[in-house]
Amino acid sequence: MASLNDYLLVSGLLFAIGLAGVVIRRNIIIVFMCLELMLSAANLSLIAFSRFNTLEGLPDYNGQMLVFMVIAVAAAEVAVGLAIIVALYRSRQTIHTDELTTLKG
Amino acid sequence: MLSLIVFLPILAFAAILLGAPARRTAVAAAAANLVLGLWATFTWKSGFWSFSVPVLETPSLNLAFGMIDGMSAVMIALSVIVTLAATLSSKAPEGREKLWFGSVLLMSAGALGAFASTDMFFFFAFHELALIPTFLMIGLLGRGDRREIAWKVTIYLSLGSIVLLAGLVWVANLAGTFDMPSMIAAVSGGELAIDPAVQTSIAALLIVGFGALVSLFPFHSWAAPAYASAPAPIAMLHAGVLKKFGLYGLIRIAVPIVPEGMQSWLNVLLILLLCNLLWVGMCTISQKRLDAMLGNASVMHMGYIFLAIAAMVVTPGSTLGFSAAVLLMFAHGVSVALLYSLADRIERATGTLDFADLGGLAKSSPALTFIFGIAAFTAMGLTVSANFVGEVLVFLSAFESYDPAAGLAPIQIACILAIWGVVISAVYMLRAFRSIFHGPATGATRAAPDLAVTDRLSALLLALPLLCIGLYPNLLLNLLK
Amino acid sequence: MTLAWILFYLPIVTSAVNQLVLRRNPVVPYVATAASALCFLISLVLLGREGEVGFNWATIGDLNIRIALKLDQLSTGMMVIVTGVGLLVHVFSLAYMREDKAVNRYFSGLGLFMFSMTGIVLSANFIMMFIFWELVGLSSYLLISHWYHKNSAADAAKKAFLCNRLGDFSFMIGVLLLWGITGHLTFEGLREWADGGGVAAAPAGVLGAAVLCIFGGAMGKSAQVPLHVWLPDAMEGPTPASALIHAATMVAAGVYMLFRLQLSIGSDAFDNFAGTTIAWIGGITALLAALMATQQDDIKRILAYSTLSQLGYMIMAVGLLAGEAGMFHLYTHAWFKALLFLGAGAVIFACHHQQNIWKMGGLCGRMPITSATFAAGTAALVAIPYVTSGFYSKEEILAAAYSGSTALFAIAVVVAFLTAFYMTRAFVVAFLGKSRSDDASHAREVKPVMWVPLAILAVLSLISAFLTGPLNAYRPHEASLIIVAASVVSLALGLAAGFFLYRGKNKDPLNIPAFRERLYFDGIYDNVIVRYFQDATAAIVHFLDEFLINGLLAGGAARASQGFGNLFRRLHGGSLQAYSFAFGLGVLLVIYFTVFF
Amino acid sequence: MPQYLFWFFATIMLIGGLAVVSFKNPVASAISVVTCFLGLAGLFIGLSAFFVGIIQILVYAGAVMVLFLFIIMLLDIRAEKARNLSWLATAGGVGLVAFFTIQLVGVLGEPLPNQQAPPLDPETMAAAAENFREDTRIAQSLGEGGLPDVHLIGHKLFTEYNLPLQILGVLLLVATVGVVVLSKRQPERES
Repeated sequence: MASLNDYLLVSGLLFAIGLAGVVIRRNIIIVFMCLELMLSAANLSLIAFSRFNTLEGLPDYNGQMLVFMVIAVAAAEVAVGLAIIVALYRSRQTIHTDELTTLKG
Repeated sequence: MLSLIVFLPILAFAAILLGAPARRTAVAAAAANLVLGLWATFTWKSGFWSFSVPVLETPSLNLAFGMIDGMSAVMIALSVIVTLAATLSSKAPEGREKLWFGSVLLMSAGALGAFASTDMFFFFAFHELALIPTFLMIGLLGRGDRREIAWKVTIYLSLGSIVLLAGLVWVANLAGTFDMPSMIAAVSGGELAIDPAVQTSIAALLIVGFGALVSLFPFHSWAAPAYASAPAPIAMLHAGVLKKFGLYGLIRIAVPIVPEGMQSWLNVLLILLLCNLLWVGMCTISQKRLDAMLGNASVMHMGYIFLAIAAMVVTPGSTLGFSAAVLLMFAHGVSVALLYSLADRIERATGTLDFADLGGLAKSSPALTFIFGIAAFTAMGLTVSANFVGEVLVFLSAFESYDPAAGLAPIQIACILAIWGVVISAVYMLRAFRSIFHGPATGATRAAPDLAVTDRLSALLLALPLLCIGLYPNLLLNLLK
Repeated sequence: MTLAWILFYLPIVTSAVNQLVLRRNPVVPYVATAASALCFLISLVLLGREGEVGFNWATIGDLNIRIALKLDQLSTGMMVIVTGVGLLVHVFSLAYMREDKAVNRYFSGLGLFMFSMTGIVLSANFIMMFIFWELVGLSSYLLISHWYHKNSAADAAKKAFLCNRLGDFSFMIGVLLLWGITGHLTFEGLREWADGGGVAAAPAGVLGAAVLCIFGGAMGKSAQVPLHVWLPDAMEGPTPASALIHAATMVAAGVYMLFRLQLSIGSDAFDNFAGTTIAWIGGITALLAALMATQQDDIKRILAYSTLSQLGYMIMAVGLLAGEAGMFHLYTHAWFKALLFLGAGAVIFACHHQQNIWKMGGLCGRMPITSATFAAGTAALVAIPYVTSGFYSKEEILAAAYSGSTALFAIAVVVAFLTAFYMTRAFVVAFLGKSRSDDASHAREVKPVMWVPLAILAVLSLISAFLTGPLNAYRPHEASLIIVAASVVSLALGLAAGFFLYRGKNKDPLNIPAFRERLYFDGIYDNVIVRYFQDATAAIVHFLDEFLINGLLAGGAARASQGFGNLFRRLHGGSLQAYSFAFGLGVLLVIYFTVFF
Repeated sequence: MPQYLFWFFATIMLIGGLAVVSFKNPVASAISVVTCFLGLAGLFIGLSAFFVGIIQILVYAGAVMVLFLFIIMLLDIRAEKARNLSWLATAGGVGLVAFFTIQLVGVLGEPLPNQQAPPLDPETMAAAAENFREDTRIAQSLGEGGLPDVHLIGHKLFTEYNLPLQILGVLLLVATVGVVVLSKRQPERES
């Protein structure tokens, strides 16, 4: 049986990979995917906690509720985010972050 | 009923926004306010004028107007006089009449509100209200580096206001009320005893806060460029009226409520005011333009009023310093407003304010020369002008505590040095008068037109109080009793 | 006492009406002259009256400053001088200023001056005196700058006002100190204080300092060294105004004020370092001015320096505790110096505004009346024994100096010699010999409206010493023989030297650049004090203000915040990766600090 | 779940994740994300979170990633020509990951409590049934020793988390509207 530590370790590694992707990659779509990875890594931790801390014999469904919410919000976020990317691409013809420097102060 | 005086300019402002003819509305409102304001000034003792509307239950906050003492009355008179003169004499650039006269009215309302408020919160808030049009007008319609100067003024005055706000909040917190008369009564009645150490801190905040608003050295470097750049009515209203807010606040709040704190800063205050008089005075001498010179001069003369405040601190029981300060505030406000309006007039007539380009204006514009002469000699404190009375009372108040056996106290030494300012102001004012009006005429001045009727009216409106009070100071001093 | 009020207000009311209502009306000069005549009559009526009348001017708590007219021997006597000379000058000006375009402004200025001078003379307290003290400065400024389009006149006016302001600075401090010591501002109060033994009880040093500071005011107004430089320059004004203001009355106000002070707090208060300093400054002024006068070519300037010198005499007398002698000399000097100035005015008028004595000459024959009156004035000034009023008053001063200090007595005798010398020089060069220019050769005797005042003054300058009783002037005891001898000898030497040295000369046989250049006072003031001590200091302070306060203090704070802003702006590179890196690093640091630290 | 299955799925997941970051071609990255999520779903199911696992596959691997692929296709994004990654960004990313990993190991270095998952055997299930009304499906299934995962989630969702659920619905609606607005072609601005 895998221990809680194992799950958390795997979840942490996935989060780290996502973080590295966000920092390293310049293609905004891939950056976006990496964000999804990070969210999922968090989801894994939540599910693991929910399983390893039972409540009256049953897994703690509050954790699973949270995961449910995260997935739903992530879906919405992806929809809006991708729409923004499309609009951005239309106006700038690029999705590379280093060419998108309008925010430069 | 004071609310009428305060809100009349705001109503006129609204009317202008809604499309009333700007200049006529402004002049009408200012003239009506002059009548009302002078009436209020001469009958301030009657309760008729007080007004109060509750705004908040806890902490108890009232929109309250009233005449706390003669100083409020005199300041209101100053405001209405200068406002009318500013609207009468100024000429808005094409297409900007709404902004121009609206700002003047708003500033007037702010100043009147601040001087009429008995409540500390609104006292502060009205002043801030008046600063907004100041910034706007300097930034939009100023001369020279207007953006930079507007920023400079904004930053200086806002920082001053913030420091001031901290001090005021502290005071209000200790007193448990925003109502200034009851605060003062509590202190003099002994119910409110503030710890001396706390008083020292509060006094420092108030001196720095109010001082920055009054361009006390070393917070003075905003004033001269601002007045040189600001459109004439703004310079008149700010230098003449709004700047007095800081002095008014020091006299109204700092001196009665934290006397021991002020006492502990006395020597610092004396040094700073001497810097105002002598240091800034020397700066004034080396100015090459009339507007820059007037800006520095008005900073310099603040020193005398601070000297009166110092005298109030030294001799708490006496009313001499108080009367001197109020009289000088009035006199300085009116004379500075007159000078700015005439300087503006000179610039409109000749196109320059550079001493090197001017000269011999007395030949083409005798009326202007006459009025400017009155203004200039008044500003340098020549006798039979209100400024002289103010200055001599200031000096007397500084010497009131003199004990020949004990020798000269710091305030007397400061006073003696301060009198040197009289010489300095004569130097620069005479130079200015000499180089503008005397000597052979130059190209710029040869065909300059003399004062028009409205110019004369506004100049008279300002010059008459100066002369009347100079000839018979009891006219104003009786109001202070 | 209504008369006193009329006397006080009449000139200013006339002046205001002239300037504001009548404006360019040609009747203005006559109105002004009529008013001054009325004032003179009132002064005569008021002679010998005593009393005080006034109203509260500024009242604050216990302090009550009054505008009060004080009538006593001193003030009524002085009023006769002021209004008398004033009236004659008004009459003289009617002709002298007839051609001037701004004649109305001139007469308004004279009215303002008469008002202010009346105020000084009748004032009952120091504040009121100070008010009018400055007002005469203003009217003097206005009259000197009458021809303002000339740069020299405009500069002279400015200089005069500034020198007076310097004096006023000191005067104000003196008044404050005196108020601090005695608690009184009124002359009456001061006298009561002094009678009550206040002088002995007061700390002597402070009292002396107060007296000296007040004397500083007199130094400005009466043009004592080192503030004397404005008076010669003030000759840029119209000559009648010079006669009234810068010779007879205003410049004497310093002496009047000192004597007023001496009467109030008593001579004892002067009997210390203050009195000595005053006497010495007076003596030095008398000597230096006389020396400078010997080498001037402008007739008005010669008279101006002689005025300085005579004022020095008066001040010296006051300093030597002989105020009566000073006042007596003031009284006689007013008449004969006004005469000399008006005479010079007549000469200048006749010579088409030629003021250089070397361009005159031979006027004796062409302008007999003027020459005769000028001679009378000269005689009074050089103090021809027993027949001129100047002799009697000068003897008193010499007597005071003789009993006071030998050195000052010697100076006074030398000054008497120099006076005789330079006045003889002026008279010989300008009036005797033959004409040295067209202007002079075309000169013709002036009209009666001008020479009648001259004649009246000429009579007065001869006999005024005998009119002291009716005119309420001060006149102390007679002088001793030794002094008469000294003054007669110096007079004879001076007359002889002046006459023989300058008779028939076409140019100055003496050339002493130091005296001609006024002992370099003006040069030093303009080039050193004004240029370096004032303008350069002002420029340096202005620079420091810009640099230190505006640049470093305020600007430094501004630049510091701007710098920080720029620093943080760098971080806003617009790079998403950088943001996310910073964000991730921040999160990790938070974890580090919460978990591991 | 047996240990080896855990490592199996974990490995799939981590390799998928690494592939997302390292592939040049966005399509390949998207496929890798799907792979990663499949592994993740396996882990979820292994943790008895059947419903969430299924959702993960349906929503994420199915809908979301298809959306990604759509966009990639729509924008016609090619693989990056050269891997012109800035070494600074790479170093930053790697450093960050290293730092994170060290912290992770530091935290997880000592075993947490509850190392073993509590058993979900029929006895515990039956005991848990007492908290539910007898006549409900949940009580019945529990009493039979099963774990009615979907029912339990539904119960929770529509009782305790009803309000958040509604808000979530509104959020999704807003997102839909927003997406429609955003992807509408902007009319050319006059100027």
